[in-house]
Amino acid sequence: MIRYIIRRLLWMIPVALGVAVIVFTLMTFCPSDAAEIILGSNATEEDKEILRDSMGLNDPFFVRLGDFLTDTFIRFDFGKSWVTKADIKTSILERMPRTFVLTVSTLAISVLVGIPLGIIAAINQGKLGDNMCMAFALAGISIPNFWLALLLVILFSVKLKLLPPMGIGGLEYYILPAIAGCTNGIASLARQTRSSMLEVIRSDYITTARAKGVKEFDVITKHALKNALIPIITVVGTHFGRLLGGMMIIETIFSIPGMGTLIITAVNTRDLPVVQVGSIILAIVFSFCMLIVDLLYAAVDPRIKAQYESMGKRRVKHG
Amino acid sequence: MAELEKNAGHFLEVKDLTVEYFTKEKVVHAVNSVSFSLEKGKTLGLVGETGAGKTSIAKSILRILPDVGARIVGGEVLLDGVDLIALPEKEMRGIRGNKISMIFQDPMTALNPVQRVGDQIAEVIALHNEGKKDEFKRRAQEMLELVGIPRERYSEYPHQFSGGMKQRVIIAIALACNPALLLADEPTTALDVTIQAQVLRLIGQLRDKLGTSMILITHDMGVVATYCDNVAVVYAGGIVESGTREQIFDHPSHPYTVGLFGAIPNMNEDEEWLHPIDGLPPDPSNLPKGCAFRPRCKYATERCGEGPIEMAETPDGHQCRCCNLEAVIKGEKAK
Amino acid sequence: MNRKLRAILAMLLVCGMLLGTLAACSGPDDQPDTPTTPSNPDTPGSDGQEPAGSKIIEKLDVGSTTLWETLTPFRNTSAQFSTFVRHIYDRLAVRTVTGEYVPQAAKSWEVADDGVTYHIALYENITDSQGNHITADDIVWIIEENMSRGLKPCFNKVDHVEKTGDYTFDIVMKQNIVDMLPMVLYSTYVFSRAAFEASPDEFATSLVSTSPYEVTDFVAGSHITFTLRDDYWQSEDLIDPALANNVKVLTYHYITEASQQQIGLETGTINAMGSMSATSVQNFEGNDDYVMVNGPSSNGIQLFFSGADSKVVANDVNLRLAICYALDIDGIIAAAYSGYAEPMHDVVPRTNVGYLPKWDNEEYFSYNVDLAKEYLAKSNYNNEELTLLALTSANRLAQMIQSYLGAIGIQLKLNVCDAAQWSSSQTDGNNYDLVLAPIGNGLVNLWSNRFDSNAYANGDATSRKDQTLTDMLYSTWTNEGFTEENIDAVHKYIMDNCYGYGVVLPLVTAVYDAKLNITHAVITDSGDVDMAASIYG
Amino acid sequence: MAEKKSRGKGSGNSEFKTILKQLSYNKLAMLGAIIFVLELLLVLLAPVISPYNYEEMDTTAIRQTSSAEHLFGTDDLGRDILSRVLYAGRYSITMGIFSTLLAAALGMVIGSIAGYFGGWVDNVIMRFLDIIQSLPGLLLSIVLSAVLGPGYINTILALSVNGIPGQARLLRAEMLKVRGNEYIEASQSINCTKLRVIASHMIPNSISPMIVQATMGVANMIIMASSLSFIGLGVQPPAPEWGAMLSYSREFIRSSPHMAIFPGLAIALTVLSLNLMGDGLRDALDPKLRR
Repeated sequence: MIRYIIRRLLWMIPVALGVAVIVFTLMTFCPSDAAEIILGSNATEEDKEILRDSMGLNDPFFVRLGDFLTDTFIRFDFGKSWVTKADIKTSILERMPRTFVLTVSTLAISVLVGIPLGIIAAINQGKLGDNMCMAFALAGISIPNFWLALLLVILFSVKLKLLPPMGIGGLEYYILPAIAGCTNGIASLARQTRSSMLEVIRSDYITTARAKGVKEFDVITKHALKNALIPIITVVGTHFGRLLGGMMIIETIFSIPGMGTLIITAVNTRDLPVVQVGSIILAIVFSFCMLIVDLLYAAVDPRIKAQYESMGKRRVKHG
Repeated sequence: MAELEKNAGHFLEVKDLTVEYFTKEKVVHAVNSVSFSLEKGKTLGLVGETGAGKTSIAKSILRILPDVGARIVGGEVLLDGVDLIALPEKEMRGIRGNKISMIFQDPMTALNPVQRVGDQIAEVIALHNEGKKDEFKRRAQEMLELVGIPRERYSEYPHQFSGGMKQRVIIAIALACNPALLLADEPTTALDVTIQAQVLRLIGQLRDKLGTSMILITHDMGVVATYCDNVAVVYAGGIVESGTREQIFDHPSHPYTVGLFGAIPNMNEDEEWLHPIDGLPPDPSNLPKGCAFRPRCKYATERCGEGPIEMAETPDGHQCRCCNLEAVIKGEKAK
Repeated sequence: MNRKLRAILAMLLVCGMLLGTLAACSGPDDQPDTPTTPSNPDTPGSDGQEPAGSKIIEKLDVGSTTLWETLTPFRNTSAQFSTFVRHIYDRLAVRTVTGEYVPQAAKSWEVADDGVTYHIALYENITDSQGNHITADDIVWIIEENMSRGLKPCFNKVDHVEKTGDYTFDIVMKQNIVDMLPMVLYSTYVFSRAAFEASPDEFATSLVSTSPYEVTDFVAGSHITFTLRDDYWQSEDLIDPALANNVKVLTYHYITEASQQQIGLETGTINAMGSMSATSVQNFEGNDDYVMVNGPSSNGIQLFFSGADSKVVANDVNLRLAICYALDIDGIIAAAYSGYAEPMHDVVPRTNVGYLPKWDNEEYFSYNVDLAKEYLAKSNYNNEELTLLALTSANRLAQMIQSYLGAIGIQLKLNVCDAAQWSSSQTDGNNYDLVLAPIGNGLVNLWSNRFDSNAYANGDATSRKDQTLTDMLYSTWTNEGFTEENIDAVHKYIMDNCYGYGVVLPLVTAVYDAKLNITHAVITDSGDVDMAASIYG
Repeated sequence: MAEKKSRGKGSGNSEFKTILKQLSYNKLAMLGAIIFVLELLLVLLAPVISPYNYEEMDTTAIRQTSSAEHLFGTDDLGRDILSRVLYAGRYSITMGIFSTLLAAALGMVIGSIAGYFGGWVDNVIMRFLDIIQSLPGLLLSIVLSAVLGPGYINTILALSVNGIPGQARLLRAEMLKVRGNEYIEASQSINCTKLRVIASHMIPNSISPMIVQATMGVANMIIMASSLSFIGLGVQPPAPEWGAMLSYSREFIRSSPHMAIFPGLAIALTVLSLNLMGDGLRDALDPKLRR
C-alpha cells in the first residue's frame, strides 16, 4: 500500500510539470504585452523596450520556458507578480488556506446534505420522499450559483441582518459562500447516492443481513451504504475539482481573497507568472485530493485495496 | 422474548399461507394457501421447478420478503404455537437469525463484500446475545472451525474465498446462534458437483449434531432422498403431494410427481430417451381454474377443471391433491 | 410511480427562488424614474476659505475598488493615485483636485534658469514610525532606485539626482517638459533607507513609513487598516487641509462586486463607498440616509480615429466629422451613465493641468443628425464596416455609439475586450477604425501619448504621421511655450482635423452614511472623496 | 428470463424505435423533451415573434419593469428583454450543443485510440488526460478564452476543452469492456482492418453512454458559459447570451431585479429539461431497465 502511495506522490511531479508547460505555452500565445501591463498605457515605446530586455522577455520561447521551470521546480522561487509586484509565494501561502477552507466546507455540506437526501430518496422509492428529494436535486443543478449567492446575501445579510455579506473573519463569514457554492454538489451527490443505493438494496447480501435480524436502519447505513460508497466517492472527487474552479466565482462575489480571485485578476490583467504558478499549485492540490479519493476507495472496498497492493506498478483508473 | 411453551402441536405449522407480488400492471400469486407441518429435529424437503414459489415460502416464514411489492395476504406460520405473521417487527427480529435462520442459493453474492468474514459471523452472535466483543469473536472463530475453515482466516474478506468456502461461511452465520429451524434455499445449486456433496454432508452433520429441524428447498431428487425425512412437492405456488420420503419415492401418486421421477435417467437401464414433462409451468399471474397441472396432465378429466382440488389420502397413507387418483395409480402399475 | 410530480416540484422550486428575488431585493424604497443631474452638497476642493476644525471620528470603514496587493514602495503605476496611498507613504508633493501640487515632505522646489535643473528643499524634522530621521541621502537613494528599477515612466525622464546639502538636493530632467518634475515628486514615496534594507520582504507586509498613519492590519485583496500615530513629524498648522487626518482608525475594504457595494452600505459593513459605479449610485438617489458626492474623474472617455493609411477613416475628415455630430451626448449620459457624467469640450478633461476654461462656452460637435448626414454625404464612405475597439468597462457607451451611427447609416462592428487585450492593440491604428480610450492626467501627458508622431514605430498612437501637429506639440509643452494661445492653437488644430473627440467625462461618485455628518467633503485629484481629510461636524 | 438483444446491423432503425418507445414510457423524459423542443422552436422563430429588434434602444424607457409593450420589461439601455432573451437562446443553446459535440467528437477519437490500441499509447493518452483534468474545471477554459480572446467561436473552443477528458475516459472504458467480447475477436479473425473494427463495431456499442453524458454535458456547458461571462470573458456585448445577460444584470439586482430573472429562468429551464431528458435517455438506453 505504501509503495502505491509513494508511486502516486512521485507521479504528481510530472503532472505539475505537464500543467506548467501547458499553461506556459498557452499563455505565451496570449495577445498581450507584459511591458504594457507593467508600465501602464502612458509609457513610451522605449521605456517598454528597456523593461522587456531587463525581464528577458525577448529571449526565444524555450529559453524562457527553461528559466521558468528551473525557477519554479528547482529553486522554488516563484518570482514576483508583474502587476502588483507582490511575491507570489507569500500571496499563495496566504490565500490557499482560505480557498481550501471554503472548498472543504462546501464539500462537507454537499456530502452531509446530499448523501442523506439520496438515501431517503432510495429508501422510499417512488413515494413522496423520493420525489421531494429529487425535485430539490433537479432545482439545485439548474440554478447558476453566483445568482443564488446574491439572493442569499440579500436575504440573510440585508433583510435579516444575520450574516456578514462579504469579507473574511470568523467562521460566520464562510457560511453564506459555502451554502451558495454547494447546491450543485448536493444535487449531483443526491442523484448518485440514490441510483447506487437502489442498485445495492436489491443485492443478496442485504437479504442475508435482514435474515440475520439486523435492524433496517443498520442494514441501510452499515451494509448498503458502505457498498454504495464507491460511485459516490467518485462523484465527490470529480466534484471537488469542479468546486476548486467554481469557488472563483463565489470568492469574487463575497470578496474573499482566495486563489480564485488571485487567478481571475491575474488572467484579466495577463499577469502570467501568477496564472502559471497558481495553476500549478491548484493542480497539485487537486491531484493530492484525487490521491485521497483513491485511498478512500481502498479504505472502503478491500477488493480495490488488494488491486492497489498487487498492482503497485500500474495505477487503477476509476472514472 | 416470551418463553415459547411446548404444546401438543407440531414444532412448525404453516396453515393456508398465501403470498402475492404487486406490480402496477398485474398481481403475481406466488404462494396459494400452502399448508404443511414439521416435527422437531426433522427435515422437510420442498421440491419443485424453479419459479414454483419455494423461495417465497421460505422468505415469508422468516418475513424477509422485499417490502416493495410483496405481501403475505393470508395464513399463519406457527412456531411452537406462536404465529410469526402477527408478531411485531421488533420481536420478529429477535427470531431472525436466532430461532430461524436461512442459507441462500448464490454464495458468490450472499456475503457482504466489504465486511470481514469473521465480523459477519460475529454480527449475528452479537445481535442475539449479551457479552463483550472478543467473546463474540471467539465464538465466531469456533463456528469457522466447525464448518471446516481455519481460525486464522477470520479477518479475510469474501473475495479471498472460493464458492464452496463462502457457502461454509454462510452456514456458519446461519448456525451461529444454534437456531431451532434452518431454511436452506437450494444451498448447493450454484456450486459444482464435487463441492456440493461436501457442503451437503457438512449441513447434514451439523443438523444432527445441533438437532436443528430444517426445510431444504431443492429441485434435485437425489438430495431429497439422502437428507430429507418428509417431502412436499410444490407446483405453481401450491403443494400437490406431501408425505414421508419412502411414501413419495415408492408410491408417487400425483401426475406431476410421477413426471418428475420420470425425468430422472435410470442408472441401471440404458434408456434411449428421457421423458421430460411436456409444456411449461403456468403464468403465476393468471392461474388456470382447478388443478394447475391440468394442461400438462395425461390423466386430466373434466372434474380437474371445475373447482379447487382437495387433498386426498393415497392408499399408503400420504396426501395428494388429485381428483383422479385411481387412474394415476392404475396407469402407473400398468407401465 | 408518479415521477411527473418530481419535475413539477422542481420547477416550482426554481420559480419560487425567482419570485424570492423580486420580493427580497426591491431596492431601498423609491424607484428611480428619470435620472436627474445630481446635486452636490458642497463645493469640492479646498478653494481657499479656511474650514473650521473637524471632530475626530473614532472608526471608519470605507469601500474601495483599487487593490494594493503589497506595500512595497517600488511598484508600477497600477492604483498609484488611489486615495489611501497617502496613508501608507508620505510623498514629496501631492496633487489636489484643482491640479496644483501641494508640498508634503518637500518644503519647496524651484526650476533653475536652464529649465531642467530643479533645487528641492526637504523639511528637516521628518521621522518615520520607528524614529529614523529622513535626510536628503534617503530621498536621493530612493529616486535613483526608482530610476534603475524603471517601474514608473516618469522616472525615465530624470537625467540624474545629486545631493547638495543635508536637506537639499537637485533633480536634473532630460527634457524641458512642463508638469514632468511635479509628477516625479508625486511618485516618490518617503521612507528610511536603513529601515527598508532591514525589512525581510522590502516592506511587502511589515511597513515602516513616515505617514501619519500606521498599518495595523493588512490582508492582501481584502482590507487594510490604518491607525493614527500621535508622533507624526509634521506640525499641525503646516499640514495642507487636503491632507488633514480626522479619523483615528480607518479601514479600506476591497469590494469589486457592484451589488455588494450597495449591500455593504446598507448593512453598515462600510460607512462610505468611494468611486461607486454610476449604475449602483442611483439606488441611493433621494434616499436621505446617504449623501452622494461627485467629482469629475481625472480620465475622460475619448474617441480617437485611426490614422493608419489602410483605414478609410484616416484621410476622410468629413466621415470623422459625421461620426462626431451623430452622437447624442445627453442621451449617452442619461442611459449609459445614468446621469453621472458631463459633456466635454476638448480631448482632455477640464480637471487636467493646461485645460483652458474658455473652451467650456465654445461649440464642440453638438448633436446634429442633419449636419452629420450632410458630412456623411460629402465623405466617400460607401457602407464599409468600421470597427470600434473598446474596453469592457465602456461597453454600454460602445453599444450606444453603434446604434447612433447605425441611425445615420454607418455600419459599426464592436470589438469589446478586457484591459490587457485592449492595451496591446490600441497603439496600432491598423487594428481598428475608431478606439474608445480613457485617457487623462495632464494635457502634456495626453498629447505625448496620443499625437506625438515619433512616439510609436509607425507614427502616433493611431499610427498617424502628422508632422505639423507634432512640431506644434514640441514647441508648446516646454515650460516657456506652455502659453494660452499655443495650447488653444493645438486644441483648434485637433478639432478641425477631428483626430480626437472628447465624448464624456464620467463623474466619480462617493456615497457615505449621512450620520457621519460631513460638513465639507475633500475631493482628491482622481475625483474620489478623501474620508480622512473631510471635515466632520 | 433471458433477454433477447436485437443488435444486428439490419435492425439499426428498429433499435432507434425501441429507444423512442422506452422514452415514451418515461413521462418525465417526455416532459423534458417537450420543454426543450418548445424552447428550440421559440428561439428559432426569434426574428419572427420577438416584438422588437434586440439591439433597438429606447432611451426614454430605461429599466422599465414588465409592461404591456415590453412583456419582460427593458434593460439599462432601454432594450426589450423578451426579444433579447429569445435571441440569446440562439447563442446559449447552440453554444452548449456545439461545445458538447466538439468535446464528444474529440473525446471519441482520443478515447477510441486509447481504448483500442492499449499499451503505451493508452498510457500516454491517459496520463495526458490526467494532466488536463488536474486543472480545476473553469481554470482551463478561463486561460483558453483569455488566449483565444472573447467571442462566440472562441468560447465554444474554450468550453469544449473541459468536456474532452470526461468523454474520452468514458469511451475508453466502454471500449475496454466491448473489446473483450467475442464478436470483436471474431471480426478481427476475418481480418477487418483496425479502423473498420473500431468504426463499425466498437463505437456503435459505446454510443449509448456517450449520448447520456452529452445531454447532461450541454446543460453543464451553458452554466459554465454563464460563469465565463461572469468573469468578463466569453461572449461580449452586444451579442445577447443568457449567461452574459445574467452576469451583466447582477449590478441591478437591487434596483431592477427583473433584468436578472428572465435570463436566469431561461437557463434554469433549459438545464432542467436537459437533465430530465438525460435521465430518461439513460433509463431508455439501459437494457436492464427495458420494459
